[in-house]
Amino acid sequence: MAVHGGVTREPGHKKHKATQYIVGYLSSLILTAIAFGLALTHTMRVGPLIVVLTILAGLQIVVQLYFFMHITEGDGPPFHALFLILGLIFTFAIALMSVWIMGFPAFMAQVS
Amino acid sequence: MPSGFMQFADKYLMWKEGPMIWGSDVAILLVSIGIVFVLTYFHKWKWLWREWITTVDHKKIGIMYLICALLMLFRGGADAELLRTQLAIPNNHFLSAEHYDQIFTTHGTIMILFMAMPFIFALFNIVVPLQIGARDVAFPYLNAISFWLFFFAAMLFNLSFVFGGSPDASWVSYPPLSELGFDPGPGENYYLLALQITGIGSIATGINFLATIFKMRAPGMKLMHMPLFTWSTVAACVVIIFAFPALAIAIALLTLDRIFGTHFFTILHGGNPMMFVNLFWVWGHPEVYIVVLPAFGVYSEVVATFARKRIFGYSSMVASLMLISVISYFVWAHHFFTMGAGADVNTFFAVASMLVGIPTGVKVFNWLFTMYRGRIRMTLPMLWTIAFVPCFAIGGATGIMLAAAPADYQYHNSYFLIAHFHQVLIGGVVFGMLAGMYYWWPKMFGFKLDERLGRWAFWFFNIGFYVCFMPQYALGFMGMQRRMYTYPADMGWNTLNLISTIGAYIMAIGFVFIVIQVLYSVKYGERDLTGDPWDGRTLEWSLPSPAPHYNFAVIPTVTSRDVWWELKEQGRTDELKPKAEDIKPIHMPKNSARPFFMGLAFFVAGFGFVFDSMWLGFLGLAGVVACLIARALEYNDDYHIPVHEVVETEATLGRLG
Amino acid sequence: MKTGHSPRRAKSLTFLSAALLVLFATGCGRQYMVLDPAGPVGREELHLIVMSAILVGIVIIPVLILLFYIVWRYRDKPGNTAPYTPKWSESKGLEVVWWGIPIVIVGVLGAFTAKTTFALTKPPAESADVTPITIQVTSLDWKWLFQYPGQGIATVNYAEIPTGVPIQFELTSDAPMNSFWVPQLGGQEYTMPGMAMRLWLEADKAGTYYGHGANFTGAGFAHMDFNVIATSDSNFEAWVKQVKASSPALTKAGYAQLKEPSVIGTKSYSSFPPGLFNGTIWADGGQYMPNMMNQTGSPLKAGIHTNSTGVGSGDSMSGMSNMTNMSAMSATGTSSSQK
Amino acid sequence: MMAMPDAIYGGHSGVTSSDKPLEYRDPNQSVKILGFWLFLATDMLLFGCLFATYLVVRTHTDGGPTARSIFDIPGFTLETFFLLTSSFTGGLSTLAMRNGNKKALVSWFAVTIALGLAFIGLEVHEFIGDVASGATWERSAFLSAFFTLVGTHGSHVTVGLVWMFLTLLQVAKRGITPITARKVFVVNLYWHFLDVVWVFIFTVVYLSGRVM
Ligand code: HEA
Ligand code: HEA
Ligand SMILES: [Cu+2]
Repeated sequence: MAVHGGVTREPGHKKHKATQYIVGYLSSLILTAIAFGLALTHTMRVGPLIVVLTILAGLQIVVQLYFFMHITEGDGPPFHALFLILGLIFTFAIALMSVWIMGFPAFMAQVS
Repeated sequence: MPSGFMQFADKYLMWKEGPMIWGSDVAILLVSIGIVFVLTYFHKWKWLWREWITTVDHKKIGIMYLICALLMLFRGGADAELLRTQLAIPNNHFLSAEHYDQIFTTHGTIMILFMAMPFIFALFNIVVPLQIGARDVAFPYLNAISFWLFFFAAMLFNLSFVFGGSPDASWVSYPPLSELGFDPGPGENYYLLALQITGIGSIATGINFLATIFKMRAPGMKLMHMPLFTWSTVAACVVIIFAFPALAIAIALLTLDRIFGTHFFTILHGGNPMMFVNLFWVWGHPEVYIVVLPAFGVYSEVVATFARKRIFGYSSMVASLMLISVISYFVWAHHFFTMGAGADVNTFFAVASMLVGIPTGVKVFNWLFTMYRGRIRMTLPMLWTIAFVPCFAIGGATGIMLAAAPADYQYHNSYFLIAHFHQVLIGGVVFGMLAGMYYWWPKMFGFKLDERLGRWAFWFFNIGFYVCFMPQYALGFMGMQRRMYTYPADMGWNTLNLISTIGAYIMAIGFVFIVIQVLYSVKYGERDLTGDPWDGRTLEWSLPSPAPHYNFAVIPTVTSRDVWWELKEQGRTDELKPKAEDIKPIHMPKNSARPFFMGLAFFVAGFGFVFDSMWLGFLGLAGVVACLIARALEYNDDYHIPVHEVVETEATLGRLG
Repeated sequence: MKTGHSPRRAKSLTFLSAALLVLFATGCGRQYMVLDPAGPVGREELHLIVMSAILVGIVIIPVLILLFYIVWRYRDKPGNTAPYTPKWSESKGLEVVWWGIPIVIVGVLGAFTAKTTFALTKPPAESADVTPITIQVTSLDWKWLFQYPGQGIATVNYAEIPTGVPIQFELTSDAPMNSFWVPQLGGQEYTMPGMAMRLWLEADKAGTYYGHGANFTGAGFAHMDFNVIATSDSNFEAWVKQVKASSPALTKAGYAQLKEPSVIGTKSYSSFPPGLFNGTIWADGGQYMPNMMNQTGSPLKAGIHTNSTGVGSGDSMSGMSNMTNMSAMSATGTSSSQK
Repeated sequence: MMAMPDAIYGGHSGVTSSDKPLEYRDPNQSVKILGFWLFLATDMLLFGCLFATYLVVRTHTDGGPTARSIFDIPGFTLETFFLLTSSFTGGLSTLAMRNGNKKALVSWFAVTIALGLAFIGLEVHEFIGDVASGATWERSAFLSAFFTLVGTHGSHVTVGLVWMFLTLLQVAKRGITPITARKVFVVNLYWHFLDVVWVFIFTVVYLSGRVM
């Protein structure tokens, strides 16, 4: 691959700032702290707690994707974002539906 | 020496197992000697190495996939003939239970993973870059790796037959039957490792073609301009990249159980065998759509070409492909309705399964209405396409019947199911792949396959098919289970089984005709000098057959669907002929031997783990890592074809405009 | 170009399917077990099978006819005067039709499926006022063990049942997973190690019904057939008495031997070790079935109180003495509304 | 400089435009980035299946160690902190790359690698402790799933470290070119992705294990 001159210096291009990264880092720390705090201090009942923890983890995905992984940038249509979202849906589908199926939840319902 | 050797021969070479093993040993030996002899005699070693083994050209990789797929169709088909022979009469002792179990296991595994998968990959490789106006796939080097992973995995799997013993826990390989306690031999390890290796290759192919199609289309080719085969590749690849990880995990965990003593699926220490079943089908169901979607793509191309008409309802065709690939992800539990997972689960998955029928039906109607008010030429690809419709419609209909969960309590694991899936797998996938092979054969090799012999093959295969599989529906209603190596004489199953076996033999004759046809056509087949033997519609037919190494001397600009057809209609085909002054140096990837060695390293690793030989296993993995690192540090992997060379090539092809 | 093939092919296909239809229509004798149910469950399933066949037939048959018609009418033959419109490729109206009809069909079939699926989890409605009998089924390599907790007897590779009584089969496995299938009585269900599943079946005609394992378990699998013999109530009682009187007992050692992989014929036992069935489940990890523990301690909630005689030698609980939550298990009884 | 040769594909023949981030400017590299995103999507599914397995056998301890008994709070808190921070410093290396600052890029890579090593060190320490106390993956389905899930993440991190180191070497040797820029971007994508996976591991495995 021929290396084109000039690209390394980026003449006249606006300088990227660290702000975005700092905001991302702080938000991930805060989200983590909340999660740890809630889980380790027994302030909530287990059911709702799990839901809250999952939501916090979901927000962390957004933080990493947006602030660090630059999901919104790219070249051409955002196919990568499309596939990532589809993948996320499938991932959650597998995990949650496996629990649903394998928990034999209707095992009880069968009887009553 | 003799006693040590005898023990080895007994354990690994299975010399006590009888004439089938001896025969195979001899056959393998003879074929190997034959190949070595021919290559040496004609001084072809170098050619083999330079032109094929180290190639990264998608067209050649496609051809290698095709050859492997045909060989595997033969192997899987020979297995099928053995199965049917054993079942021809009740209380038969042609095969022992152990042999029968091994044979249906290898039959199913080979047909799905080592026949259908490489067959679709063959067509992806051969067709997609040409259809979208690209010079290669996005990652040619990775493409070669995918092929060699598949190739060595197939070798590993086939090796089991003569070295150590074949797997015998069925192609779904449910634990605890497939755990060490019930299945101690190396056969199951072969299955696990071969699938793991080929699975990695498949994921890479999926990624590769998605990137290719989304990023490398010719200028002007909008997504909604893409030929439907390319769309079907998108659909299949989407399913590949999301489904294969589940297979990887399912078999990796089972491998850990067998080789490293974990307890995921054992019945001891809290293992849960049903989780394997669950994960397996998270992959297994989408897998059947992975193999059928490209076939749908082939039909769409063939129908439009040979009905001489635009494909009907293009947008619905695209939408239905996408819907099928997404919905097919949410139906996996229909393979274990009888697990007792409760009525809500069963109902959800039953209805989801039926939903797949809707977009599939839309496709069927659109094909029909493409032919409606067309002019249908009965060429070989078209014959297979027309034969596909009734076969698949009936198979799909019985699929819908299976999807009605409580009805499935009666069909499950019976011959009704066997009939269903052969009807969709053969009528859908095999017919489609054959249609595709006939259709693009001239593009690959520059000559057509003989029409007359092809018709013989077609009729034998088709009639054989119905004779073989229709009785199996009835057998299902008569309560005959699958995977029985024999059955008693008083069940009333005798006649139908015999008919079915006869059908299988007729299919084998059909296959023999295909082989003859290929051999005959190499010599006498009609040469394709125009590059457009079928009066085609899409970009690949604008190229000479076979296409030059770089495909397009000048990348065309695409302004509509069915570009080539449009240009022909308007008499503007010359626009696609390159002009000498437009030709620039062409940037191409260099050949590389590393993909081959990487496959070899995987083979060594797999072989090591099969026999619990950790040092060999990790040695192989070290080889893989070495290849990866070498690649990471590689910069000089491409070159340019100089202008004069391109001009010369085009001139000899008579294409300079 | 030769074009004569497709109509000929069409004909041969029609003949073939006609021949098959005849085969089915005339063959619905004993041999077509699925089509010849001998109990309410099998009938309900057959009903759904027929229903689904008709529903899919509504679309599939027109598709086949349309195909043959189109291929014949629009084949490329000199002198074919059929219209040719190479650019006609869209029609909203038509597309609505073929998106629409399958949607309706799937809707109807889906509704029937849901209804039947839920219905089959309960004992057959016809005999709702009859006290059910429980039979505990264990699939072994390569044989079937039936235990009658209410009667205190056990059999291998055959089971007798009274007609007109709902039978609650409790299914597990002490070997690779199998599937318990008696086609004429109704559909199958998996027998899985470490779990107990329930399957309701009932025979309303006396007879001997073929049963077989339906999920592959290795070399002896093909020989895993058994008979379910349905007789009148009095014959059933007499049979139980006879087994009690004249058969040996199944001991722990005897069970261990039975468990060894082998293919054997039928056997009868006058009794079996207490708690054998549940012990099998717990031993293999049944403690993880969340719902089996909590309320009742029986693997199936209704397991021990659906039949009044349940606390005999087949006491479902005694095998669990090693379990930690014994206390939770004693809370049996009142929660069940089983008739 | 010779004229841009025809790219291997037709798409965006060799046009480099400078209003895009550096790593996307050369179409040859931007297609590789797309490929890598797709890989991440499959890798996500891979972890999804491991999570599913873990969730299903979470309570299958066979009387052996339970989640509550083996998880060590300070340990995984520290691991979490290291990995989150390394994701941040990894991000800063992307920033340095985009600004064409080779020195900063190399330094942030070094910091990131150090943090990653610390993470791995802690994890290995934790595992050794578990095994020493009898909590091996042969003990129960729960432990099999735990070690496999967390271990798969750990081996991903290890691969990431080696890869980042190789990238660092290349940047040091070749400077920031379209190719190395893409490599820097991609290895960081991988790194951030592993961070997300870890977030789910501490949520689903450690925190839930403490409370359930
Ligand atoms: C290419 C392969 C392929 C394809 C395409 C299909 C397609 C379908 N399959 Fe099949 N299937 C298999 C391969 C395939 N299958 C295999 C290999 C197995 C067994 C594996 C094993 O156990 O070893 C299996 C098993 C299997 C089962 C499990 C049964 C059991 O184990 O008990 C079920 C149950 O729901 C099922 C359903 C379906 C359905 C609903 C479709 C639908 O997608 C079909 C859709 C198509 C149509 C319906 C026809 C066209 C439509 C119309 C003309 C109009 C619309 C019609 C209506 C709405 C009725 N299949
Ligand atoms: C794409 C997939 C595919 C294809 C094409 C086929 C093709 C065939 N299959 Fe296969 N089959 C499966 C996939 C497939 N099958 C799967 C997944 C299973 C389940 C496995 C399991 O339970 O685990 C299965 C199981 C299966 C069974 C059930 C076994 C059992 O449960 O006991 C049977 C029995 O009839 C059968 C028969 C056939 C036949 C006759 C063909 C014919 O179409 C084959 C036609 C023949 C050829 C194409 C080649 C001809 C060969 C020669 C010319 C050589 C002649 C040599 C000799 C006679 C030695 N298959
Ligand atoms: Cu399926």
